[in-house]
Amino acid sequence: METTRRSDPAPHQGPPPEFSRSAVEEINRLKLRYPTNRAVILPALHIAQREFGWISDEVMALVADVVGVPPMDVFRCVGFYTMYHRRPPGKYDVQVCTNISCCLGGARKVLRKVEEKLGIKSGGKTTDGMFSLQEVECLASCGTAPVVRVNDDFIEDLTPDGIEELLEDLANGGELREKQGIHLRGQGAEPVVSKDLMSEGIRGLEGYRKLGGYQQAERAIKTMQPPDVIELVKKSGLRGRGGAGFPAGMKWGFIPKESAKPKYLCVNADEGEPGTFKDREILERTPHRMLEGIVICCWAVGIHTAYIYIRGEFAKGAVSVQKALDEAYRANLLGRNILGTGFNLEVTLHQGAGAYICGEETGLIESLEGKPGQPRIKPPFPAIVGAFGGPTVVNNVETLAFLPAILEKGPEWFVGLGSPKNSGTRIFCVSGHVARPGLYELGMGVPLRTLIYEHCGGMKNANKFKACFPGGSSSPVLTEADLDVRMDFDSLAAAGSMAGSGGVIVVDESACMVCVAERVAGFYHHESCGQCTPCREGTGWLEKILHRFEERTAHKEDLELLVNAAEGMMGRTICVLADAAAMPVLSIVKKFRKEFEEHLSPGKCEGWGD
Amino acid sequence: MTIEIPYIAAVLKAIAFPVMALNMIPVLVWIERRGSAFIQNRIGPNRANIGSFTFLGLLHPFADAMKFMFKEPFRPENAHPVFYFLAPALVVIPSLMALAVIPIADHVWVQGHEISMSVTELEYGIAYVFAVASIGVLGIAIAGWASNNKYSLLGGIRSTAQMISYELSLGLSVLGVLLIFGTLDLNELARGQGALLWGVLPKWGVFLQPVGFLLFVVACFAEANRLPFDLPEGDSELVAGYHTEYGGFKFSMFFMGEYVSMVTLASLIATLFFGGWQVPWMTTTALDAHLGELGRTLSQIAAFAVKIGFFLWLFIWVRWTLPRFRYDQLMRLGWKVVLPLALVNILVTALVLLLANGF
Amino acid sequence: MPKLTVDGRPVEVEAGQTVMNAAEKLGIEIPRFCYHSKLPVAGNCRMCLVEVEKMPKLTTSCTTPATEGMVVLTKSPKVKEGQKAVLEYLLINHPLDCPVCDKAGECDLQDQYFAFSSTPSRMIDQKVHKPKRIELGPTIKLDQERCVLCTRCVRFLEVYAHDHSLGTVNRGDRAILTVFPGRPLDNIYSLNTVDLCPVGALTSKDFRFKKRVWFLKNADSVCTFCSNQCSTVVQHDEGTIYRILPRENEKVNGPWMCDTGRLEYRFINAEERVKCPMVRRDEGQERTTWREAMEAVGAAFKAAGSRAAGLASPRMTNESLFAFAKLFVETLGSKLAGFVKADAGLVEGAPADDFLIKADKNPNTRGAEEIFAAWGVEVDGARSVLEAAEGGKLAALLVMDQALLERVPNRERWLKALAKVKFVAVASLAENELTRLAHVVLPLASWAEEEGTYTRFDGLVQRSWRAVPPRGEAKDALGLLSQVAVAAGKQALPLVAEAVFKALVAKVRCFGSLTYAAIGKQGAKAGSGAATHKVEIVNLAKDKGAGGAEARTW
Amino acid sequence: MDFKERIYLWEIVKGLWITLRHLVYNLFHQRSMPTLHYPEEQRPMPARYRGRHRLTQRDDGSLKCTACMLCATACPAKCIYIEAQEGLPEGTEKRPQVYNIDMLKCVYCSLCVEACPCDAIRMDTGLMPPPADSREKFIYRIEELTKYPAIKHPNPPFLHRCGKL
Repeated sequence: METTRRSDPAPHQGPPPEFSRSAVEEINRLKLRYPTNRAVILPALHIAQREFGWISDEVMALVADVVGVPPMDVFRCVGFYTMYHRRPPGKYDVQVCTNISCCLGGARKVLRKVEEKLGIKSGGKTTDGMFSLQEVECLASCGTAPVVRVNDDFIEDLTPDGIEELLEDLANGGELREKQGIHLRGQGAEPVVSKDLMSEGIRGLEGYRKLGGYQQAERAIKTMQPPDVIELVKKSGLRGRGGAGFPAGMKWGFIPKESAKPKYLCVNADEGEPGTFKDREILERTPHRMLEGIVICCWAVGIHTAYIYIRGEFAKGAVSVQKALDEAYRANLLGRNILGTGFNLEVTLHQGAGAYICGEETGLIESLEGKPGQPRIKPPFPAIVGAFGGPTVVNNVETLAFLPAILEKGPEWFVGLGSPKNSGTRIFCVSGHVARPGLYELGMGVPLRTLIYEHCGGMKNANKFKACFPGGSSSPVLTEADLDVRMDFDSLAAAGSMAGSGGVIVVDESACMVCVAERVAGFYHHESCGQCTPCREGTGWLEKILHRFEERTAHKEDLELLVNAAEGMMGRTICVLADAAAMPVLSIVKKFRKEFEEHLSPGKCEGWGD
Repeated sequence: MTIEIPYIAAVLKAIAFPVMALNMIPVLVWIERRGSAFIQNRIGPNRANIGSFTFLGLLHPFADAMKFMFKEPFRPENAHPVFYFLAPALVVIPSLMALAVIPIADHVWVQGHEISMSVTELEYGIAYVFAVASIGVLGIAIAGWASNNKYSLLGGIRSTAQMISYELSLGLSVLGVLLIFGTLDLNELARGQGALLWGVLPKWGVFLQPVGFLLFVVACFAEANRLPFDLPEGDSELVAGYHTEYGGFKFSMFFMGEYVSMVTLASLIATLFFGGWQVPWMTTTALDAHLGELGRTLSQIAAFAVKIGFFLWLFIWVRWTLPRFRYDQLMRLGWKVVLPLALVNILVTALVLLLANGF
Repeated sequence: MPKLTVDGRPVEVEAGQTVMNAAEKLGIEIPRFCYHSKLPVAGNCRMCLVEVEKMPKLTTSCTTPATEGMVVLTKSPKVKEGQKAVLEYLLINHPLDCPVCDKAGECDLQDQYFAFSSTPSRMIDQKVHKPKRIELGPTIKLDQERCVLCTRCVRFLEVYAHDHSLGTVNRGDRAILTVFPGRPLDNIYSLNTVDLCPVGALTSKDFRFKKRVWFLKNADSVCTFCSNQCSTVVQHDEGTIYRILPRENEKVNGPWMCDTGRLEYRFINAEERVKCPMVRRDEGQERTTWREAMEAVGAAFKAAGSRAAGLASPRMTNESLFAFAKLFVETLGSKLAGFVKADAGLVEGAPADDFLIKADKNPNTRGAEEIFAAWGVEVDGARSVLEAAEGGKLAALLVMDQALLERVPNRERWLKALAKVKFVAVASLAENELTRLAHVVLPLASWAEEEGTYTRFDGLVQRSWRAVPPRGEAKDALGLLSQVAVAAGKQALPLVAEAVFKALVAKVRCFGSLTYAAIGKQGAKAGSGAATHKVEIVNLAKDKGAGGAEARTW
Repeated sequence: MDFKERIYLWEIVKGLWITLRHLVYNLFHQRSMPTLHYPEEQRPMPARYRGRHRLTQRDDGSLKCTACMLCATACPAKCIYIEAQEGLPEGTEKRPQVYNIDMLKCVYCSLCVEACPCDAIRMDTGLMPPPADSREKFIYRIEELTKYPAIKHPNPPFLHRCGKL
């Protein structure tokens, strides 16, 4: 349980901080990319952290001064986002992901190894200043769990021995090298997005162009009227791949044609849902496909400014996207007068700083505006009043990445890929106890059993299947009885769960569901934005109650209390984070009540099987 | 000897009698307090001491007396400047004066002079007692009025009304005895009760006049303002009635007046109804013969002391037994019971005497 | 104009109004923490949940626009359960230190817990602990544990005081309200946040621990710090004033008030006040009795005849000013009377702003002008008095309010001139230069110790009730003036404020036909129809939508 | 009332007989009378006897009282006067600066003890306030209220939950 407050800083030492010239210039350049100065706070803080290593009170004041906002606005962001260090980190900041998928993969063992090796606990720093250790939430590397992030580099597919070696190496002056595992594992008959991922050399503009890149965008701008594009997308039945599954075309249709304020597109690249790691792959390996989708979308809706809100942890993704943006600008695929059509489109990459809630569309908009990512009250919906007060479209990376293919091959083709009302394919992110975890692009209607036993090679170590989160950790769990459910939005909803973001977390019989529930609750406790009362206080309470179950100190009444506390949160908050926290816990309690009852008597929990 | 014996005797008696009466007060107070304590399952006063001797609490009355004497004398702001001070004296002096005619033994002979054992011997003695005793009520009434306090005034008024009601009965109830013995002289009355009735009973008033006796005792209680007739004081209703505003020595004078009148009234009861100084079945002559004159006198004094002692005790005893009357009950008893009964008693006595002695 | 039903009762509200507004219109109470009618809507406390037909979930009434045909339930079992749940969550980490919390007794959380939950806590785990007793600034202490993060204070400061020093930091149950490190909350309107705080998180340092609120008695009053004349409630106990709170008055101050006005009670409680009359003898001022003091005043004024003069203060009530003018013009027959206007430039403390504080620090300048004009006293009467004094023509002078000369530019000239007057009587609250040169100092009651009315700069007449009895032997202005009249051998003046006001209305035209009853608690204008100052309601869309502009204008 | 009762006399005699019986009995059984020779003899105080107030202290000697004024609020005689001040940094937030009990006004109802959420005030000294010659001396201040220890009971009186705020 986290008890340290992010607002408690280390004291500043030395002379008052000053930005370097280039940093000030960079900030001033950034100011031109946003309608308000405030929106520059997050990027400016990233720059400050790059310059000073961490954010002291003095640095906050400096940032406020340079950006031109009240210091409190900066402080609020620093307090809200976890990636801003309030005390100097070690030379190597070791971030161990302990979310469910990683825990299922043995992250606890890894963490213990690190603690033992460095002699520090989470949040601590070695005396020589070499290492600092943090337990962090999902790093979107679930298929290659457990994962450790050292500074900006991912070390995936770790083992306790592996981390030991790594730390020794680093301690002995070794160089930090990223070690990525294999993400894409399989695809169906007609891969749409993932075909890029398989092909080497696709990352650059040239590679993408070779595969017919940007032809559809050009065709759309040059030959199609915006309403036609919207109509076509509507016809394709493309549903948002971010979680809610809202039809993309319909969403675009809500945007008023004429608006006094500028319209905006916000690309939701804040992939934070535990169990989901598809967007990271797209961002890193085929950013141009997403960019083409952006151009098509903006043309269709009449948007001239787009922001790609990328998760702060995706440092590599950000580099890759920025590179793609630069290429696209150079090729006049973005910017003023695109390809001579007179269509202007400015696309800006905006890095988040570690807040799951910014994946919620209004939270994302708030964050983009330079505020803590606290979701807004709806109505008004973003389509009417969104970013900077203008009508705003918020779409997931994957959703946008489907657009070029839909334009190319037609909506009927797309519909044919999926099941009724759930057209197309989607990238399933399978993690946990399966033989071959990873990304699988399959038709929407693929049954869960097929996904696990055919595509993923069955359960790990041929263990028995126990439970599965079909759409990220916020979806209610499915049990063996539900194995034949189709993995599309409607079927899963009918089965009492949801398709969510496509993160399929499979749990086998070796895991303890109480521990799983505790971990899920812990995650939402960590990520609650602190705005609405039930979520702010309830998520922590849930974790505390579940923690007592895990510690086997719970009382008989606590089971009812747990259900009560979770139910009390549902549907009473501005956004659905409270529901996301309550639903999986409720479903686990409902479906695995026996395990909870067993935890009432003293004994030893198998925990995470380690 | 140039000074006549009777004069010396008169002076001695005039000094000794009031001193005796006043000295009885502390003893009575002590008896009252200890008696009431025992009646109520308490121990009573026992703390005042000389050295480690407490003398069974006897020192308390003396301590009280000292306290009364040394307390600050004060007068309430609007009290009457003269009557306020006069009232206590008006209470205590008449009650002492009434004692003057009470004989405590038969006449003695000193060097050929016949000397009565009362301060003075008056042929109309009983009339004198009533005459003097009724002045006391003036003191109470004046105290009530002069204090300028509503409770005091109420107490004074109550007292006045009570006295009017019961003084009448008091006088009437003894008439029977007086008729029988045919004298107003208290010594004569006592002497007359030395005979025997039917050769068995002493010829005491109580046997001749039982009804008269009862009425007289009731009237005496009323006269002494003692429970159950202490309405003028009525602590629970009138704070302390007529003496609410009195403290220190002035208060103690009211206190003394009450106890002295108790002594007087007890003596009257004894003299009128219990043969006074008569030792039962022993006439003065007989005692003279057996004990000599000194012995006879002492035994008569002792007999008298026992008698009044009993009635004093009765006063105390009744006080700790009976509750106070309500005012209307008091009046009803006085006017509707005691007075008619007394009148009937006189009538019957007179008739009997008339029949017995012939017309 | 959408029509809807709330709890089965039909109601029609203006377009754009919320369900909360509709319920309020019907007098239906909906619990809330973050909602405040004068602040942008935040919708974060989730306490005002209601059930709306055809909506699957409970919805917050403060954010839901009222629409045509809506059927709202505010007391259904579902709503009650929701309210109970929200209260339970609120209390999970809220410290139960009500006994030492200054808010206890007027705490929304306490009240609403008893009204809408009253169930014992089921929380047995360790609470989240946060810093307590934080000095937020010169006026306020913060308890972060008690804070329910409703952000009312943040919104108030941003919207009304344009102050961005408060904010919520961190997330989840670690979230706290705080200021930027090293930049305290120092704002002339800061104490409004204490009123706004629905719990005991923000406490006024001035009032902190002075008194439990349930001991306090209220007296409606008017702030005399400046000519804005905020409606106030004076809270007092046993003759001592403990705090002043704003009283909601749409025509004047809304529910707000400035800190200076709130702390203005201190001099009333002060020990240094003049408590009994004083006479100047050889070695300075000596205490004396009213009788002696008035004999001296009487003798002087009798001897002075028409060479008597008076100086009134625009801090006095209309009634006192009227009695003052009557005393000099009618009773004493002297036309040498006037009141001293303050010079805004010389006033210490906050200058005027566009919110509440006005430049003229005298509450009743307009009333004084109107009343003196009605009595035929020349507008610049004070100047005549000054000139007469300088010329040594004055034999007796009565000065009301010792602070009169503290705010005039030609102060030295005044003091020099007054020193030439044969006899100066000063009715005073405290000692200063003016009282030191007085021959007689008379203790005067403060505004909280007397009854009366004040006329605001826009013509609104407001009533102020007596809160506490005058300190020591002080007398209110009416009583004091009457005594002067009697001492000078004339007829006494009326002492009851209401009676004086009746006479005033009869004499002074511009008061129309006002009565105390008509003025009431909210004040009234003699002539109707004039526009009144209004506090604007800022709505959410305006605020959040204008995010950019807001940051730039800072 | 029958005739016998109406004439009183017999009833009076019966009454006199009763009082006489008591008198005589007590004369010879003085030792068994219930009277105690206070102060030499004293009855043991009952565990919940309400004597003089006591302000309890923590182990470090500081007052447990947090000056919440609930006792003053509960007091029907309005005999408790408290002035609060800021607490010490290590202690509770609020503490009393002045804590006076006017023993002349106190009615010993012990509502203050019941109202106290911190077990800071108790009436377990078993003492009555001694006489004094001025009203001032009956106003007990913190020094007097902390001077006397509790009387020891074989079974301690009911204990409140001590508020650790």
